[in-house]
Amino acid sequence: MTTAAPAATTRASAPNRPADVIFKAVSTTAGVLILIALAGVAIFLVAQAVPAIIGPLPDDDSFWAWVWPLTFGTLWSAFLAMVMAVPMAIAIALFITHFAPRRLASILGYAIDLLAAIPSVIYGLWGIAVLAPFMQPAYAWLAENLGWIPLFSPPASGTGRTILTAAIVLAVMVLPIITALCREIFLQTPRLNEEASLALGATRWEMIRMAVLPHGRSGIIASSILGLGRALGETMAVAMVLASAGAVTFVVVGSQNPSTIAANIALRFPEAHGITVNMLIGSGLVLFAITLLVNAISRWIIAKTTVDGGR
Amino acid sequence: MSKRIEINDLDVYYGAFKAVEGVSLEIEPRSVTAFIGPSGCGKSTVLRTINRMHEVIAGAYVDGEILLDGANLYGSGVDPVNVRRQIGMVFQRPNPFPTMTIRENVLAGVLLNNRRMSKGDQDDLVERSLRGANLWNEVKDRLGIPGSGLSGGQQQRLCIARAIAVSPDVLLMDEPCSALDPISTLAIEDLIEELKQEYTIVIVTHNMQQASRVSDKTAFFNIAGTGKPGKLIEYDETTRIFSNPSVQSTEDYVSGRFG
Amino acid sequence: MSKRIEINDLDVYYGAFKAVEGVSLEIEPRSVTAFIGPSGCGKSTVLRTINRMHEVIAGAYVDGEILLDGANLYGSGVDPVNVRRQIGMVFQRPNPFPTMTIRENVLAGVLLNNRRMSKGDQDDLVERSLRGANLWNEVKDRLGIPGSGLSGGQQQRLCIARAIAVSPDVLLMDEPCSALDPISTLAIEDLIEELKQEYTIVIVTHNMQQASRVSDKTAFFNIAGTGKPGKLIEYDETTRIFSNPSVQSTEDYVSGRFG
Amino acid sequence: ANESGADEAAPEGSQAAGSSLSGDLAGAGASSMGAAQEAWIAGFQTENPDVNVTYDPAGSGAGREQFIAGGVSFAGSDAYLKDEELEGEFGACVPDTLPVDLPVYISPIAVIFNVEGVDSLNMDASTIAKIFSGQITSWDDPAIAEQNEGVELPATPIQPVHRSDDSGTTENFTEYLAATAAADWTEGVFETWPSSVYSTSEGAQGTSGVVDAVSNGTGTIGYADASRAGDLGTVALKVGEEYVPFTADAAAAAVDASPRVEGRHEGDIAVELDRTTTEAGVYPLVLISYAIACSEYQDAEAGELVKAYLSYVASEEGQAAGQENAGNAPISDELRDEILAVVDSIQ
Amino acid sequence: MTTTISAPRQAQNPLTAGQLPRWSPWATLLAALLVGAAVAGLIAGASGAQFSIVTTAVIGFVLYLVAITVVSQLIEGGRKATDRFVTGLVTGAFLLALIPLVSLVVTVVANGLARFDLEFFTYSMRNVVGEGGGVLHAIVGTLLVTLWAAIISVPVGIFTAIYLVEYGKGKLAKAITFFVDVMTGIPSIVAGLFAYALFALFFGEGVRSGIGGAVALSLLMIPTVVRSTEEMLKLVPNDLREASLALGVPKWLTIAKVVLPTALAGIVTGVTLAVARVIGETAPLLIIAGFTTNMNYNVFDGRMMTLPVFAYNQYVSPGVQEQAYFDRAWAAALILILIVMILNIVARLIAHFFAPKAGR
Ligand SMILES: Nc1ncnc2c1ncn2[C@@H]1O[C@H](COP(=O)(O)OP(=O)(O)OP(=O)(O)O)[C@@H](O)[C@H]1O
Ligand SMILES: Nc1ncnc2c1ncn2[C@@H]1O[C@H](COP(=O)(O)OP(=O)(O)OP(=O)(O)O)[C@@H](O)[C@H]1O
Ligand SMILES: [Mg+2]
Ligand SMILES: [Mg+2]
Ligand SMILES: O=P([O-])([O-])[O-]
Repeated sequence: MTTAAPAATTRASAPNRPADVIFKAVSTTAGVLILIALAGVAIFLVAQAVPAIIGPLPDDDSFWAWVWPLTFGTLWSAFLAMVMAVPMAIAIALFITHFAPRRLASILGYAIDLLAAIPSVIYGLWGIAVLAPFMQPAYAWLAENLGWIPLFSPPASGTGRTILTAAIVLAVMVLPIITALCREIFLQTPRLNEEASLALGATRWEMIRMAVLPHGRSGIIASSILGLGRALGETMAVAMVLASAGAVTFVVVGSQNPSTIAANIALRFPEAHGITVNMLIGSGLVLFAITLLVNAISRWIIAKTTVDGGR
Repeated sequence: MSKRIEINDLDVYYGAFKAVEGVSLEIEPRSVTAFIGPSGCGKSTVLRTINRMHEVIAGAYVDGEILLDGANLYGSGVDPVNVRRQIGMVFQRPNPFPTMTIRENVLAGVLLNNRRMSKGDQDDLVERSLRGANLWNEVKDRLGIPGSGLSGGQQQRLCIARAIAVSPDVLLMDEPCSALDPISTLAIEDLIEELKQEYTIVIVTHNMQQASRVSDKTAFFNIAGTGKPGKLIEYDETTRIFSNPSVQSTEDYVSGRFG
Repeated sequence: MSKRIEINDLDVYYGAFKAVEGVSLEIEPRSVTAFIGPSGCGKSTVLRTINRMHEVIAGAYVDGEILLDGANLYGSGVDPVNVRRQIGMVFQRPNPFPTMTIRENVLAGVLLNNRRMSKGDQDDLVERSLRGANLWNEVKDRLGIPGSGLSGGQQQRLCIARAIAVSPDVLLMDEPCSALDPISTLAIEDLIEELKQEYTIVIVTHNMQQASRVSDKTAFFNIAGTGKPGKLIEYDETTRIFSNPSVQSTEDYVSGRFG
Repeated sequence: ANESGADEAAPEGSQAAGSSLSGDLAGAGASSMGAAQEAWIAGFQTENPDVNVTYDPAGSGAGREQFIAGGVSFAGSDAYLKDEELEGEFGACVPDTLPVDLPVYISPIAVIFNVEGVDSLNMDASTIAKIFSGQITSWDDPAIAEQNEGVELPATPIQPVHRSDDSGTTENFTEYLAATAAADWTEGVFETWPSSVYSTSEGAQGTSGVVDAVSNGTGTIGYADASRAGDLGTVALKVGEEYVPFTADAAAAAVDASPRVEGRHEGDIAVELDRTTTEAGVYPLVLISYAIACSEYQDAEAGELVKAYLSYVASEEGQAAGQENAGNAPISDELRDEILAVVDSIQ
Repeated sequence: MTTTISAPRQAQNPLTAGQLPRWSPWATLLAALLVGAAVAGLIAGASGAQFSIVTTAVIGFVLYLVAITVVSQLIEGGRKATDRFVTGLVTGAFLLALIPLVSLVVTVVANGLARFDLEFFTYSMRNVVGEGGGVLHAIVGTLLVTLWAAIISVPVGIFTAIYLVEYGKGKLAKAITFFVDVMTGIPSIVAGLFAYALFALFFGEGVRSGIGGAVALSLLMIPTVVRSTEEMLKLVPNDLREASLALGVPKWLTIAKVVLPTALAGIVTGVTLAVARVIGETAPLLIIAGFTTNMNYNVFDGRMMTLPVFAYNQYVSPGVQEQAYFDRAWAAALILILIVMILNIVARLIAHFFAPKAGR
C-alpha cells in the first residue's frame, strides 16, 4: 500500500533527531556495505574471468566448452543431493515439530543442528574412509542387477567414490540447514489453521497436509535454496570424496564422474598459473551466476505460489 | 442429526494446573446453550473438551466423562478424530485455510472422508452449506477466490459453512462474533437461530446481550482468583439467569457489577 | 499536571483506507472519558492519534487537529517523542519489558532515555509510581524479579506504574482490563478512580458496565459496515449516554440490541 | 611448550648457542616435499632457535608462482623452472640474475595395489601401461600371471586410480610409461590426467586420496610417493632382465645415472631422468623435487637465511632427517658437493 | 477407566469404530525386524557373506510400513492407514538421518582420542618431526581468525538486519534481502580467492595473514548472521516497541535498548550458528591465512595455522610415520567439533540467562 497521501495532510512533520538519523544511517550503511562487498566479489570474478572467456586457452577449447562439464557436474551433484535432502529434511522437521514427544524433539533437533557444525574436511575424511567403502558393494550390486537403468550402467566403481557418494555427503551437509529452517516455519503454522483442520476431524497427517505444508510452502522453497547454495558451492568435501574425471554422464555408480566447479578449483588451483588461473576463477563466476539465477527463480516461484493472506 | 450432551463431574488440567473443576451439565438437542463468565474462568476450556480439542494442547487432560447420546467421548478406544467429525467447532477468530479457495474451504472436511465425491455432489454440498451459513448470495459468483479475501464476518460464516458441511451433530462456537463488526454479528446471530433447528449448539460469549438474545439456556462460570480453577456457578434457562438468578455472583455478573 | 484535550474534525487513514471520519470532541482535565462502540469502529485508532502512536504504523496518517491545552499536537516542528512523553499510554495486553526487572520496568521511561538520576531519586520514583498504581505493597519485596513474573493484573498495573513514572499529563488506556480476570479488573478500576485526581484519562472499553462504572463522559463510536469509516455518534455525560441517549443507535448499543 | 628458545627436542651437540641467525624465512611449493621440509625445518630451527621457517605445501605450480611474484624466498617444485619462466622477472632476486634449481629431494614412486593376499608383484612397464590404460582389466590376466609364477591371482576386476589434481607424481609416472612402453601408452606425458583418455581409471585427490582409494577399494591399483606405500602391495619394476623393488638406494642410483639437462644457465642443476636405463639395481620410476632459490637476493638477510637453510637441507644430516621423516632417498655425495657449491655462491 | 463396563459399552459406543490397540505399531515393528533378520540371515547363508544389519533394517522397515498400512487399512480404514504410513515414514527418515550423524561422531571420536593428551594442547608443531607435537598454534589461530571474522561480520550483520526489520521498506531493502541470499551461495574457495586478491592489492603478492582469513570467513558468515538476526528481530512483539515508543523513547533507543536485548538470546544463537558454519572452513584459509608450524598471535602479520587447515594438511602430506599424522588430523577434527559444541553450550547458557522470562 503505497498510495500517495493527499497533499494537505500532516503526515511527516517531525523534526529528525540526530541520534535517530545516525542510527538509521549506520544501519543503512551496513546493508549497503554488504552490497558493496558482493559487488567487489563480482567485479573480481569478472575481471579475472575475462581473459579466459575471450581466450585463447591452452587446449584451443573455448572457455564455455571447458566449463560446461564442470557446470553439469555441479548441477547434477547438487540436484542429486537435493533430491535426497529436501524430502528428508521436511520429514525430519515434521517429525520434530509434530510427531516426536516435545522433550525428545528439542534434543534431537540439537543433534541434527550439530551436523551443520562439522567442518567439510571431516565430511571429506568420513566420505573416503567410511561412506565410500560402505556404499561400494551397493553400487556393484546396482550395476550388476539394475545396470539396464542408465543411472546404474556398469562398470561400477571399485572404490565407491562416485558422484552419488559425493551427493550423499552433500545431502548430509545441507540437511541441517534445511531442517532448521523448515522446523521454524512449521512451528509458526498458525494454530488457528491447525485447530481448524483438527476440528473438522482430520488425522494428524491430514492436518499437516491441510494446514502445515501449504503454510510452509514458500519457506520450504526458501530453505531449500539456502541448502542448494551450500551444495552448489561446497568445495573441500567434494574434492576429497569424488573420483572426478570431468565426464558428462548421468551414471551415478561408475568410476568416471563429473567434477564440480568448486571442487575443480580446489584441485587445480595449487598448480595453476597464467591463463589457467583465469579459467578457474572464470568457472567461479559461472557458479556465482548460477547461484544468482537460482535465487531469482526461487523468489519468482515463491511470489507466484504465495496466496496473499490479507483481506 | 442433533444430539444430547451430558457432562459429568469434569475437571480439566493444563499440566499440573487445574483450570476447571467439577463441571456437570446436560445440554438438550436442538437447543442453544451459552457459556458466560469473566475472562479466564474456563469457558473455552470446557468447550474444547466437548470435542476433545483440548488434547491438541500439550499437557492438557481431563478427568470425568462427557456423553454424547450416552456414548462416552473419553471411553477407551474412542478415536478423537471420530469425535471431532461429529462435533464441529467454530473459533473466535475466523480461520479459513489461506491457501484454499472458498469452495475448497467448504469442502475441506468432506473430502477427507469421501475423496470420490462427484463434481455435482460437491457443488450441491457447497451451495447447501453456504446457504446454511447465509453466505451463498454474497459469494456465489466468486467461489474460486481465496477464502482469506473475504471480510471478517464473511470469513466467520465461511468457517461455519465449513463446519456444517461435514454434517456434525453438535456445533461448538467460541466467541464467534468477538472479532466482528455489529452487522456481521447480527448476521451470525440470525444464523445461529436457524442452525438450532438442526444442531445442538454451544456458544461461548463475552457479550451478555448476545447470550440473552440467542440462547435457550445459559451456564455461568466464575473463578475465585488467578491460579484458582474455574467452576460452573449456575446453569439454567437463559431468561432466569438474566432476570432472577439463584446465586449472588451470577446476579452481580449479569447486572454488570463486575467482569 | 492534567490537561485538556480538544479534537477538531479528525480523519484517520491507514494508507488509502479511511478508518475514522470527522471526530470532534473536548475532554476536560481530571476526568475519565470512555470510548465505547462495536469492534472495528475506530476507538483504538482515535485513541492512538492522541499521542501520535498511530505514526508507528506504516502508512497511517491523520487529517485534522488535536490540541493539548491549546497547542496543536500536529503543528509543524512538534516532535512526536515529546508528545508521547506528555501523553502516556497503557495497552490492551500487559506488556512489561521481558528483559527488565520490576524496578527497571518502572524506571524504563527514565533509563531508556539515558537520563541520569541518582539512586535515591530512582528509589523514590519507583515507590511513588508503584504506590500510584496500587502495586507497591504486592511487589515491594521483590523489585528485582522480572516484570513478566507477575500475574496478568499485576503486570497491567506495572504498565500503568511505568506510564505514570514519566509524569505525563494525560493517560490513554486501550481496553486495559480485557485480558484480566474480574478481581484484577476491579483493582484497575479502583486505580483509575484514584488516578483521575491527577491525570486526564481516556479509556477504551468493550465492557459497558465498566464504562458506566468508571467514566465521567462517554463517547460512542459506530461503523456503518466493513470498509466504511467509523464515526463519533454521540458524546455526552456517561449517565446520560446510558440512561437517555439522544441517538437511536446509541440506545440500541447500550441496551444490548446489537454489538 | 616447544616454542620457547631452549628446546628440549634439540639434539645433543647442537650449535644452538653459536648461531647468530634470526628472522623469518618463507617457502612454498611441492606437496611431495612437505614431510621432508617439515624435518628440515625442525632440524634447522633447532640449530637456529631465532629463525622461523615456514613451508606451505601448496603445490609446485603455486610455489613457483609465489616465488616468481616474490611472495616467498624459496620454492619447492617437482619440475625445474621452464625456459619461459626464466625469461621473466623474479620478485625476490636482484634484477637480471637467474634463480637456480637444486635437486634436493629424490623419492621413488611406488605402484601400489590392493589385492587380497598379494604383497608384491612383478611387472614390466608395458603391463603397467596396459593396466592404467584399460587394456588389462582383470587381475588374473595372463600378462600379469606369467610374470608372477606361483602367485595366486583372483579374477577380480582391476580398478586403477590416478591423481585427479595436477601432480608431479603423475608427470613422472606417465613420463616413465611413455619412455619405456610407448606402444601401450599412447597419450604421452601429462601432469593432469585428461578426462577424455584412459577412462577406466578413477581420479583421487592428492597422494593421500590415491592411497585411501587404493586401500579402501577392492582390486585397486595406483601410484604414489613410495613413503606412503605402507602395508599396500607394491610392484617391482622390470629393469633390464631383473625385477627391481623400490629402495632409496635404487632411486638415488637412478638420479646418478641420469644426465643433466642441456643448455641451462650456470649454477642450475636440472636433471634429465633416464627412464629407460637397464643398469642393474636402478629403480627408474623416481621423482625429483627441486629447491628453487635466487642466486642473488635483493634482501641480503633473506639471502643469508636461504643459504644457511639450503646448506642444511643438502647436508648429510639434513638428508638423513628427511629420509627418516619422509622416506625419500638421500642424495649421493657427488650430487651433494655439486649442490653445496651452488648454495655457497648464493648472495 | 474401569475395565468391567468398558466391554459392553464399547459394543454400543458409535465413536469407537475400529482402532488398533496402542501396542500394535511396536509389535508390528518387532515382527518386521525379526522377519528382516531372518531374510538377511538366509541371504548371508546363501551367499556366504556376513550377516548384514543394514539388510535387516531395510527389510524390516519396509515390511513394517507395508504391514502397518495394510492392517490399519483393514481395521481402521484408509485415512488412518495413511496417517500411520506417514508416521512410519517420517520417523524412519529421522532415524536414517541420525545414522550419518552417529557414524561421523563415532568415527571422529574413535580416531581422535588417540592423540587427546596434554602435549597435544600445549605444544605447537614447531620442530616436531614424526610423532608428538600439538595443535596449540592451530587452536589459537582458529580462535583468533574466527574471532576477527565475528568482529567484522556481527556488527555488519546485525545492523543490516536492523535496517531490514526496522527501517527498510523500499527497493534497497528488497535488493539487500535478495543479495544476502545470493551471498550464502558464494563458494568458500571463491571467498578465499577474493580475500587474497583484495589483500594482494594493498600488501603485495604472497601476502598471508590471519586477518585476510577473517575477511574471507566474514563473507561466508555475514549472510547467516543477517538471516538469523532478521528472524529474531521479527519475533520481538510489536507490543514492546509500542510500549517503549509510548513512553517517549526515540526509535533508535527503542531498538537499542528494548528490541535488541529482547532478541539477544536468539541473536546469540544465530551468531553461534554462523560461527559454526565458518569455523571449519579449509579452502579459503589455505589460500589466504597460509600454513605454519609455529605459534603466531598476531592476526595482522604472518601466516597463521588453523585447525581445519592443520587437519587437512596432516592428512594430505603425512611423513613416514603416517599414523602419527592421521592421529593428529582426527584429534584436530575432534577439537574443532568440541569447540563448536562448547560455543553452542555457551550460547545456550547466554540464551537461558538473557531470554525474556516467561510469565507465571
Ligand atoms: N494452553 C494453556 N496452557 C495453560 N493454561 C491455559 C491454557 N489455556 C488456558 N489456560 C488457563 O486456563 C484457564 C481457563 O482459560 P480459558 O481460556 O478456558 O478461559 P476463558 O473463560 O475462555 O477466558 P476468555 O474469556 O479470556 O477466553 C485460565 O487460567 C488460563 O490461563
Ligand atoms: N494497522 C492497521 N492497518 C490497516 N487498517 C487498520 C489497522 N488497524 C486498524 N485498522 C482498521 O481500522 C479500523 C478501526 O480499527 P480499530 O482497531 O481502531 O477499531 P476498534 O474500535 O479499536 O476495534 P476493537 O474493539 O476490535 O479494538 C478497522 O476497520 C480496522 O480494520
Ligand atoms: Mg476463551
Ligand atoms: Mg481496539
Ligand atoms: O607432489 P605432487 O603433489 O605434485 O604429486
